[in-house]
Amino acid sequence: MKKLINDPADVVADALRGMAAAHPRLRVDHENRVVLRGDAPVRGKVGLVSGGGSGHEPMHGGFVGPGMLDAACAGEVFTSPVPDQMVAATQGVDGGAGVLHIVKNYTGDVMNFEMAAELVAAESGTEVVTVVVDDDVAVTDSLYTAGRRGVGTTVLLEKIVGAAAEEGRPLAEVADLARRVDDTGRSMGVALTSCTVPAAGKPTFDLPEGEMEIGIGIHGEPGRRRVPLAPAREVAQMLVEPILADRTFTDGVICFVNGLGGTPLLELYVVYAEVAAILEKAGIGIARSLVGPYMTSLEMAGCSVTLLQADDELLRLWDAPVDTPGLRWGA
Amino acid sequence: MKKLINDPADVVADALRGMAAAHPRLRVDHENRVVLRGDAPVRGKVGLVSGGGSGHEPMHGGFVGPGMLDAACAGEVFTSPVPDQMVAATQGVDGGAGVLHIVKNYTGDVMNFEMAAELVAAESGTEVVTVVVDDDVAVTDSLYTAGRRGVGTTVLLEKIVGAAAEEGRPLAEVADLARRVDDTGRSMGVALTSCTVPAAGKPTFDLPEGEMEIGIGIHGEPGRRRVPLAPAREVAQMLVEPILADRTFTDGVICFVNGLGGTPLLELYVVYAEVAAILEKAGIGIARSLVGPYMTSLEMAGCSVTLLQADDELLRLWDAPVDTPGLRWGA
Amino acid sequence: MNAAQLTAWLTRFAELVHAQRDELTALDSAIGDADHGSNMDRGMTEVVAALAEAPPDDAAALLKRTGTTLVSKVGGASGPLYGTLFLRMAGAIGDGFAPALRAGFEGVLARGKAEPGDKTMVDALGPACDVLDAGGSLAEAAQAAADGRDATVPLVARKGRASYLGERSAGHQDPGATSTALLLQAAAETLGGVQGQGEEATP
Amino acid sequence: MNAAQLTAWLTRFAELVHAQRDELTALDSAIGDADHGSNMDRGMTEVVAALAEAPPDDAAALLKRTGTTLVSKVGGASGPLYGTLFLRMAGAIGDGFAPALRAGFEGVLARGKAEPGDKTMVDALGPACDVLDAGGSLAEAAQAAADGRDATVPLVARKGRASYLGERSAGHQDPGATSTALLLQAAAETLGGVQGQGEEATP
Ligand SMILES: Nc1ncnc2c1ncn2[C@@H]1O[C@H](COP(=O)(O)OP(=O)(O)O)[C@@H](O)[C@H]1O
Ligand SMILES: Nc1ncnc2c1ncn2[C@@H]1O[C@H](COP(=O)(O)OP(=O)(O)O)[C@@H](O)[C@H]1O
Ligand SMILES: [Mg+2]
Ligand SMILES: [Mg+2]
Ligand SMILES: [Mg+2]
Ligand SMILES: [Mg+2]
Repeated sequence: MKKLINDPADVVADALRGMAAAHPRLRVDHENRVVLRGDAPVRGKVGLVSGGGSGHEPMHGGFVGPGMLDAACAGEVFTSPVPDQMVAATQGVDGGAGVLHIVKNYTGDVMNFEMAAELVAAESGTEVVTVVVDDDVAVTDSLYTAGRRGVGTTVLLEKIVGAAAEEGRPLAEVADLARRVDDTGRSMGVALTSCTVPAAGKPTFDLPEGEMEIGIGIHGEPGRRRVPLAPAREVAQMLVEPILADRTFTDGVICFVNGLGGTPLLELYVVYAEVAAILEKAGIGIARSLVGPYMTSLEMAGCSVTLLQADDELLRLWDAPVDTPGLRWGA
Repeated sequence: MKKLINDPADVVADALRGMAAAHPRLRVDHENRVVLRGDAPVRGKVGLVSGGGSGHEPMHGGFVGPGMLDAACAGEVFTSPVPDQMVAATQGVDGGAGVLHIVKNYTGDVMNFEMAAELVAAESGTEVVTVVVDDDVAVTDSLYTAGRRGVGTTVLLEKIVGAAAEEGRPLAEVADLARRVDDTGRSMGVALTSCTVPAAGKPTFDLPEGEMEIGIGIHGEPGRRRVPLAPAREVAQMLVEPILADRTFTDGVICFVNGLGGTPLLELYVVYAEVAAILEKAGIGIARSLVGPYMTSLEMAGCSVTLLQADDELLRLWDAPVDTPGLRWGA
Repeated sequence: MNAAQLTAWLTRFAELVHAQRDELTALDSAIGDADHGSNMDRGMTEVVAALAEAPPDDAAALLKRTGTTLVSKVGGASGPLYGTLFLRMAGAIGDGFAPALRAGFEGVLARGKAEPGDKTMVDALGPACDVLDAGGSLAEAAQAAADGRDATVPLVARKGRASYLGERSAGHQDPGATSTALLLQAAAETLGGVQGQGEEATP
Repeated sequence: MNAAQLTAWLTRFAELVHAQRDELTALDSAIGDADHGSNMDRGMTEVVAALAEAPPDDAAALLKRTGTTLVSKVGGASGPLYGTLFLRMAGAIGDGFAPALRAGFEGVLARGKAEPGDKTMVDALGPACDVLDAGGSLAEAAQAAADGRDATVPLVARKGRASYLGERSAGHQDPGATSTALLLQAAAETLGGVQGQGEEATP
């Protein structure tokens, strides 16, 4: 294992020290491992809290700031944070207008956020609404399973819903919007290599030269199937096709090509070119785009494609100012 | 070799198609492989042109836009662009106030930009001034060698000088500022793994488990020495110490921890924390920071540290709005 | 069932988890995210430390402390699930070990919404509870948990992270069922003389 | 020296470069950035194509076309250096091959500012020019280039990318000197009968 860390047990705490030092406008609660807006709680604004296992940076801590999240809880690498963290985050951002929990649909995340919401309900008057993101078309959606994973749509959702909260909209509206964004977003990923969880010390899985995993998640969990490595053109097809088969997209989408960590931006642009070509052929115009490593899986090589059906309102909120370490414009 | 590409011979052209599709406010001259501001040439503004081998994205194409570069030339992977590209870029951004060539100090880059400047001088009345960036303390600086490589300072320089050009300052002033920034910036890098040039098809060098290369460049060229892998705390020391030995830094630096491509942001923050601790102990306050993969070496794992001695003017220019795919704020 | 006995049980469980940390993580690598070993080891190390720091003097307080420690130190799926298991046991330990374990099991079912056969820790815990309820010994319960663990191998996961693999999850042993089998093994080793029906052990 | 002879030379050089592309890149991997093989191969493939598309009918035009093609297709250090070599040769080919190569060599020195012993292509090109100037044959010049190439192995690089390695560059053969040795080998093979002194070959 080759990593720029001190002790695997300290990697999250050490990284949070780095975030605190690099971003003085954030406030880091080191004890609870929560990254907060420096000015939290913002009076009268719905507080947006997310979080999850570490190893996906810049998500979520890098998306804390005006126009996006109010707080993010950092779990151990690939391990959901614990309820105490979520309670601290919720209390830290409660400006009197309630708090939205944005939860990616993983059993651990869902249960821990659930327990946190129970604790908050028992201890304080803060109103909490939870929205679960489940946009990964690689996973069969079924009543009898844990359902789909939350992946790329989470980034777009946090940005869009963050803008709505910043406008001062009430909790119910903000939560409805979040559900609508989740509803209209779909993602699919591919891995070319595994990643190595620091505490595990070796690659989570073995992916021989010449093979790739289609339908990969963001925790190094194996994908749906293993296929021979293919040119970017075909890989793009393998990612976009199931997305288009799952939902009807019309003109005006947000197209997000996300790097999983180990794939150079150069290659992400190659993939983006192919995705754009496929969409053009399908008559689906791209209204906005995002290309880069925003939701990573440590140093995994690979990428994911997310399409989100936008409309004028979503685009307006997408374009609104955002000021976070990971995503910044208009501010 | 595991890459999301089509044909190794097409990787640069394909990525430029992706950039063009993803960033409609840029203009891509596919024939010459030049990325330009959509509104270039800007009347009366000094044009800023840079470029270099591909494989370092977002540098340089991702730094084209208001407040930073006017154009960037993309060479083959790790190969300097050719003079024709630089001539096309220079002509494309000449708004009547002259053009600054920002060249990283590599023999190939220097010679090709030199020939381009000769061609421009022979063919048109455009005034061209060239500034060479050479900030890598890993390399012994000597009259009898090619001198130091241009690395991390380039990113900071393009931002700062871009802001000055945007203010409408004359070419001579802009060039002086660029030289001053180069003068005050120092960098040092480390690699944990090699990268693989697509056309070569295999890793440039072999770096066994448990070893790292200190003083690495950004083209996969081997570093100055190979040492056993060490905790981030010691790695930070190995990078910062030679920087501080090379130049006296006082309070108020821009501290840039750059990812070489394959190192997760999580780890870059771990390194940043250690760098910040070293600087604090040395009494050198950090005025601004930048953490992320801005000048990469394909999928190489590793990082570099750049310190730049700032003053009020440099900080004001650093804080000025910038609107590029790779670096954006205030716009 | 007194606090000292439960402490011995949990200490032994912590030892087993620590010793098999890499195996648990390896199982989780195959069909999950390679953290079950470190999750459980981190959690049980904290539990042992918490119990040592201020030893609770009754069984219920001890189990509650164990549950809250796991909930607040582990995260992931195993934190809330094992945490709930012990928190619910705390409320029922007065009735004896078997009823407490049954209550804990029901807590796990309520929290995780898994059913038997979903390839989770439920598949090891459920059979163990059944054996104890039927008057079986802890050794028999541990055997039932181990059998349940082994029976997860051919199953297709329907809950937890392994469920994303669909058919590909078949052929691998569930990490959570594996750690639960260790929990029962620890019980058999440390509470061996104890009958499941709420009677105290005769030393 | 006529255009057909030079075309044969350059075509043979392109063949040799193509055949040894991977070896050139491997040498550049050791002390550089792993692109010398692809740079030279890309450039010479373009040269051969350009000459085939519209064959220049005099030697100077042909060399000029070769130089401009390399300058505008290769990039890196080798593009301007080999480009300059041929551009300068174009101006002196009227005086014969040896003076032309000498002029090209001086262009390389002026462009790259390397000196003999800096571990660059200069170390292969210089000795070859010296042999030709002294009336030696192309075969002897090719041998001198090959010896110069071999002599780069122990040197510490002082120019080009390998110079960043300092002492560590010693023990590796310079890629540019290696491609230059191929250039002279191609000359010996295709212009073999041609004397260096500006006389035409007697067929
Ligand atoms: N819904 C559930 N109900 C019961 N057990 C579950 C459920 N989801 C997961 N598990 C158990 O948790 C184990 C995984 O734990 P762990 O790896 O620590 O958490 P995570 O899956 O969050 O990484 C699985 O092997 C399974 O036995
Ligand atoms: N200043 C110089 N003068 C002469 N030859 C040089 C100089 N710099 C580099 N070279 C030659 O160029 C070769 C490298 O070429 P190449 O790999 O194609 O370019 P780059 O170094 O830009 O990647 C070196 O092996 C050396 O022979
Ligand atoms: Mg986990
Ligand atoms: Mg090169
Ligand atoms: Mg797990
Ligand atoms: Mg090279």
